[in-house]
Amino acid sequence: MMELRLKPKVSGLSIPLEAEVISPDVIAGKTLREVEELRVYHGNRAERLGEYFEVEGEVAAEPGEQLIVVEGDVSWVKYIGAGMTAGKVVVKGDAGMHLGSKMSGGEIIVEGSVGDWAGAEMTGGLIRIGGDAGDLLGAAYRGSPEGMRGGCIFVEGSAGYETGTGMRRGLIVIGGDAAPFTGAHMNGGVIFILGRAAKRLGAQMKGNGSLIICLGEVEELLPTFVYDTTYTPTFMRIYLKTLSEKLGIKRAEEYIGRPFRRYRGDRAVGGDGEILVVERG
Amino acid sequence: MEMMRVNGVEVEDTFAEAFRMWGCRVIITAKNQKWADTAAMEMTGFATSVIMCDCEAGIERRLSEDETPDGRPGTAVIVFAHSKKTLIEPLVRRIGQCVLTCPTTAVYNGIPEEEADAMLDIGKRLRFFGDGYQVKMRLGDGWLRRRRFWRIPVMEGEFLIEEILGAKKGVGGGNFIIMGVDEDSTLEAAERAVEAIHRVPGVITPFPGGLCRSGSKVGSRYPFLRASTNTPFCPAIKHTYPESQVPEGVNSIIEVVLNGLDEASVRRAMAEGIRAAVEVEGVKRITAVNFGGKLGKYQIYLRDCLGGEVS
Amino acid sequence: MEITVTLITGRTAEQGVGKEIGKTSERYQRGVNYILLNPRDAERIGVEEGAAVEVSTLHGSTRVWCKLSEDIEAGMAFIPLGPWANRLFDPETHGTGIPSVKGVEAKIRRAEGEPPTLEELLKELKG
Amino acid sequence: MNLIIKGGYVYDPINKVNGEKMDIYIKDGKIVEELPEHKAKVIDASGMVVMPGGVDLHSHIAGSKINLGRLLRPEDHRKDPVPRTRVTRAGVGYSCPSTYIAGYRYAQMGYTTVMEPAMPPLGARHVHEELNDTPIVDKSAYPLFGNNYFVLKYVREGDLEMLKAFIAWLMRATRGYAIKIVNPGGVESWKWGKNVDGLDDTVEGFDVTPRQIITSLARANEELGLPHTIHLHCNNLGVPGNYQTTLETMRAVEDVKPKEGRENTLHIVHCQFNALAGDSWATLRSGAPEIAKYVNSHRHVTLDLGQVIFTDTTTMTGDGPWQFRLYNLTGNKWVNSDVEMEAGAGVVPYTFRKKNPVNAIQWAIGLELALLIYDPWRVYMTTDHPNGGPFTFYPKVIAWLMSRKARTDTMLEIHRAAMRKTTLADIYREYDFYEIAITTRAAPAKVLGLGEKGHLGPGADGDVAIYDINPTEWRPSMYREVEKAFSRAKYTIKGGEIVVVDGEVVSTPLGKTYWVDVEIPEDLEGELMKDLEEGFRNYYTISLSNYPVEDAYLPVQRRVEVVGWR
Amino acid sequence: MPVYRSVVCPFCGCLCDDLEITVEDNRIVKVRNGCAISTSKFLHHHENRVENPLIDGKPVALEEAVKEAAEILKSARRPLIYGLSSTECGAIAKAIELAELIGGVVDNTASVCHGPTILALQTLGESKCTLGTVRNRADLIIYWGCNPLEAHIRHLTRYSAMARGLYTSGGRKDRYVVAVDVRETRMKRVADLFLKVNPGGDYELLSALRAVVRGYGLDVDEVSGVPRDVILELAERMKKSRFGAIFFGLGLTQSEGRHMNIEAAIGLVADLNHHTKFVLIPMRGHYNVAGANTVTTWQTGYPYAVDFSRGYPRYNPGEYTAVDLLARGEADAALIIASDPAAHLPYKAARRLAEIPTIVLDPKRSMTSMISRVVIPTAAAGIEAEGTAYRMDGIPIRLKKLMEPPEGVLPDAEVLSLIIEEVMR
Repeated sequence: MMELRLKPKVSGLSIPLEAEVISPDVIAGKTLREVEELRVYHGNRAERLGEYFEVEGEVAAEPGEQLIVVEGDVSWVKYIGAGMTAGKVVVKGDAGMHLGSKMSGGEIIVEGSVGDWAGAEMTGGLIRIGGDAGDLLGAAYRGSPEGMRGGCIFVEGSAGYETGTGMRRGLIVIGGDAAPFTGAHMNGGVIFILGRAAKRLGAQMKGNGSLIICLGEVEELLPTFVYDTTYTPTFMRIYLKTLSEKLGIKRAEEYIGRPFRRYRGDRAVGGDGEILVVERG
Repeated sequence: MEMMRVNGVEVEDTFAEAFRMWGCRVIITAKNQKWADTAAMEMTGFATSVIMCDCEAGIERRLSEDETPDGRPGTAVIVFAHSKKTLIEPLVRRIGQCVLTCPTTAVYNGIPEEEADAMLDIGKRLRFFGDGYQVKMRLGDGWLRRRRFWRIPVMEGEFLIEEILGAKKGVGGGNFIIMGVDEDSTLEAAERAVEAIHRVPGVITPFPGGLCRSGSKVGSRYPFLRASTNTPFCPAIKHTYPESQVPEGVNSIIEVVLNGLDEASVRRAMAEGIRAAVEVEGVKRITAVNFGGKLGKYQIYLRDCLGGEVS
Repeated sequence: MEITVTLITGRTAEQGVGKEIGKTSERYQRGVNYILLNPRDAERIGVEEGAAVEVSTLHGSTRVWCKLSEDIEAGMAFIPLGPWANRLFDPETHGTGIPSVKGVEAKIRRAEGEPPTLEELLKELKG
Repeated sequence: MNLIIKGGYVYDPINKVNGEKMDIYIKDGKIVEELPEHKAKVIDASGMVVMPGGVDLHSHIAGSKINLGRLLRPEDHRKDPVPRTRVTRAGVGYSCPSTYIAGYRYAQMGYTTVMEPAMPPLGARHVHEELNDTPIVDKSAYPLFGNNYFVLKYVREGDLEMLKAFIAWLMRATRGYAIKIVNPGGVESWKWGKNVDGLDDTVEGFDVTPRQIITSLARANEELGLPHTIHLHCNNLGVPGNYQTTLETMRAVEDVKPKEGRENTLHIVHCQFNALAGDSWATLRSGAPEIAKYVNSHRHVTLDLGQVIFTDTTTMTGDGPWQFRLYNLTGNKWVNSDVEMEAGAGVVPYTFRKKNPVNAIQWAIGLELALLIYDPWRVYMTTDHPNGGPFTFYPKVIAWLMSRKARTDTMLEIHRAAMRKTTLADIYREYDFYEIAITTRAAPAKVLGLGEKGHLGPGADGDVAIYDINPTEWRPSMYREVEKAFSRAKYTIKGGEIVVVDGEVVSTPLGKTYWVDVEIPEDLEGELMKDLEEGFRNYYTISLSNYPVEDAYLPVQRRVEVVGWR
Repeated sequence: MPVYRSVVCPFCGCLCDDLEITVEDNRIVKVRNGCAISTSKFLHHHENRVENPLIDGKPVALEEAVKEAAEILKSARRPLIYGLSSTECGAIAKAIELAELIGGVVDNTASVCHGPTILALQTLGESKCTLGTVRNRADLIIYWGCNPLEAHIRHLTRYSAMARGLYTSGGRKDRYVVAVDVRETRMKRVADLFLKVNPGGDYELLSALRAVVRGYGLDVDEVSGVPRDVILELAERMKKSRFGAIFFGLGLTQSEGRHMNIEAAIGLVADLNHHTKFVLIPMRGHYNVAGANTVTTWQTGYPYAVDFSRGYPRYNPGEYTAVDLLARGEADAALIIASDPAAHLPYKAARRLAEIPTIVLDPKRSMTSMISRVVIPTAAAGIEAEGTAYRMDGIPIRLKKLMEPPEGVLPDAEVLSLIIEEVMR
């Protein structure tokens, strides 16, 4: 892959910068000069990318060959990698809202934390977040019935409210704690929570294979989820192996063969989604 | 008929006449090898020949924990039938009756999509056993290779089956015939041949223990019977049968039948089998069954299998 | 002595009346610079009707007058919306635009001084 | 500004001009016989089609219902953001466009008059406020009568005079233009969660039937002599087999005597949704041929299509019970809104899919109606925006009407039910430009009684659309060209002002609002007011005096005076 | 002595329109039919007024204040326009136009009251009706997390529990009334059944009701402090009612769960429509907050939290809402119209308003006006200026002008027009 480096010239802007141009799809095929000239939006002003970033490195011909490395904290930059279809973006620090929203392919790695709406409505690709995620990770934008429709998000830290709202497909793995309403309106897709799951998990989730798996503690389940049984489903082995082998979450393997409590719901919407909670002790 | 000699045993320079068949590899895993094998054996039972069975099936090999998708011991089974279409029904029935029912098992595809010629909706059809309580499981949508499974509630727990299973255009009816001086040497040679054949991936031997002692020929004198034992090769009637092909000194003959997912595997397996067989003292001659090239698409010459090697 | 209560905010008719006279009116200020406590809770922290109490949450603290009423059950407290109450709440909206201002955990104890006046609040706000 | 439009092929059906090359003169906003060239701006329209500005008699563009649709669908807006320009405001488009964008987009297609067809009287101010924010086009709104308490009361009492007085009063109070009836009786019953299932069902709580409501209102309408007929959304909309209800409805008003000077007494709206045959969704087929047969032999009916477009849209009607059904069919989000004493509404997002057999049949039915009814003066192109699809798809509908190839090409992409369960594949008729001019402007203007609209004769409003397509060279196989030309008018002229050039809005004057003013005889009015005062006091939640819409809401108005009583 | 009848009260979302106001010497001397708050509003409207346009607290001419305001807004990169719920629709329209012009964000106070209601509606829809339909038909009324006795004082008598109508000639006795709240408010005395729900437990209770209405059992003894039997019985009563209505307030929107609480309520009501007729109506607070949403929606497609920084409207509560923009320190200038965010927003957000150049349009002095760079007094809509306001149920009503505003004081819309002109110059 050809590596293009973006070094922030400023830090901690109070008005965030909107830079959906930080995407292999936009950058591939351009010259460094053209990359500097790309439009970014600071409040109501349209400005050059080059004003905010030093641009160096190499530009690939195809997005799939493009690696973009953002060298530093850019929690003030929104829409990094939004809509990208291929290639790779690495942020060596925090990133702002809407990171990788609506992306359909490629990979984004954020070493730090991300703002709200990361991976919102994404359909494919992989987002790895080293720190914490904000609210509405992988969620549907307001009004839309469809959230994440494919791809994978792995947050090593915790994730905020309404993670995976309206999720249809794909996988979200939360290494740390999950805030309330994780998996609300899920209608397909899988969410793993390795840390503590807050209440109202899976609120209004329907069927279609929606599944939330809690490997850590669960604060409280809604009264509209029905406990069925405690068992050791075979399929769990596949997921846990996938987490270990494809995402490098080795501790997932510890749960292979462990019994899970199976809950179905949300009865409030006549749903038949599942919450599986690992049996403690 | 020209003869070659392998390890001093006569090998006829003829061909095994094989057919186009569609094969599907099914991976069965279970809590332990015992149950994987049990399911596999049930599933491959009564599946020797399409002459009177709905398919031809056999166990390919056992799989260790690190070879299976769920990390449990497993057994690979391959099922063959004449066409893609006629393959589906036996798979559905056999998995439905022999694997779904068998404690702790799960079923996975054994031929990845990129190697397969077609993907068959087997899990998709079996899901109805869940009576509406089955759950679709999607793995890797949009970031890994997409795989889908069905989770079907059963009394013991949950049966997991992959939604689609890969099928390939394979080869059925690969064979060779071992002729020996007596029963003991012939059987031993055949057993060794089957053992060797099973070292080749993608090949199964659908007959009992891999062996077909009756052989078969097309048709019979009875109008209601499509096939009969291979009378020309029956030593018991070698002098009374008008066109007997049993050589002098041969008193027992066994046919080794094998199907494979592609011609090359069949070829290799035949070679391995023949080589193992000729090691046994008392083996007189090796030949193969064909119908003059009238029936099968494939003519697998023993000479080619053995690399033309004659010693 | 300090107690932990669940704090509820809201509007009151009296606050509405005062607000319509004017934010700088005394009636408005009186209408919003108090906390409603159950007498049993008040007893626990040793305050009486009309005493000043300090209310604090994870996000800030404020001083208001104490009013007692059986209408509010022990373990809960009510404080009308306004410039005294607004110092207690988390501005985080979790992607909704609305901060959580009802059902917040708060600690209450007798205050040292009097509640700030509106002018004092303003001065502080201006920084 | 004076204008001369030179050298275009003019289609002005009201004046029987069929593609003649001629010049059009506009002075002070009106069409005139002739003008000296040096005193006017000259527009070269040679090689182009010149038509009167388009007239849409049924499009939900203003008021609480469409605004609920807007509110409900941020995901729809995100597909189509519209930035501000030097002359135009920002907004959003697609199925629930913001008011400004609706005005611009109509003008961009050469439309200059648009009617909002469902105004709950209690929300009349809201409708007018939105219409005032809908630039360029002239407009009006039809108040809802079919489930109004007072209407039901007077129908029950058989008091046609009071009914007429009430109509006159409500028209003035709401500044409305025509009598709109939605699922008569059904919406009232829906306030108890029920519906009516046909013309002779009894309305919950009132001892009247839909038949009585329709015939009484039609009679009152014709006796008052309102410029438009009753504007009826039939019972049983969206129910398989409902074409029979529609036919029955048409028959029900056969003996209503039309107002002097016209033959028709009934306009059936978005007829496609009411032309379903079969007894379930599985056996659904087109009822359009039966309806067309009836319309072809009866002069008293007009209708508009409610053509279906294959896209994601937002359905909204005053027909609350139907919207509840649709909600249950789709599982999509659902808004219901009942208006005290008067009306109701529902909103449900809906996607018409090519591969859905029902949708494919619906698509074909709309076109069948347009093609099987011989008289283009009585069948009007609409999509019932946004119910069948956004109005921005009109050029597509025009292409389907004008080109059998366009229809066949679509038919090949969609579910084969369109071919099997309808007659569309067997229809060879293709509209020409003249007929398009009839169905999209001349005829709707005529049926609305808008004498100054829909034509280019002297005295008409200076509303002209110029499309960059040469009719002498055009062939039906070139349907994409016609679609393109009608999507972006070369010029749109509104009241003599150039508002669109090359498909771009260049000027945004505020159009006028039409309303009908009928004077009520004094004694009748006195009696009515007594009734109203009592009704308002007991059952309404706003005072009678705060009910009528003030003049402030009609900054540019055109009062259409009607002498209701002679 | 002019007496105005059928005057519309510009205080709460009830927009009662039957007031009688007596004006003497350009001063209101008598209010009939008004509630305590309404009466206070009319009688004291002249008190605590902003007397002059101010810049940094010093009196200036209107033109100067307008110019300063335009200058601030023009040079800002992320200007916020906020408030709008206590003014008439013309001003709201102008505020949106201004926001569009300066590439700013326009938000209204719905974002801190019924914003969650709108978010929920955008997910699920809603089943609602005008207040008269409740008056005429409802035989079951539930007040959930709202207290009309404090905030919508005449609601009970004019529109709901006590009102008599077409099919409810018996008024209160024709109805079963339920109140649900986290504490025992005065509504307990009004209601036939009062349910005390644990704080933050509304979502669970609504969900449980919903499951029961759908025909599922409930295998817990209580939900959020409400016993199972009570839930089962209430669900049954809901299904059996002829016309049911739920009114809800900030007890649902501002507590834990926010929009999800409303979703649960909307879902419950939608499900109930399979059994009977049921509606849900938010108790909108400020008299024209519904209008602010309505106008913003028809002009931009979105009800609040609308960002024009890219030239076209964008919508995202939590991103473009006032509290968030201020608390994150994003807004670099603010124009506050008819609202007092400095008194009501969380301190961190209020603090930001004091840090940046803030402009206030308000008839009266407020916390916000006292920390603002520019203050422009305006006429009080509904008293000194006319215009449209939308009732909580969406009914548009014309506000009346009863008297002249103080000399030189213009309505909000006109001041905004002046600012727009100045910005365009």
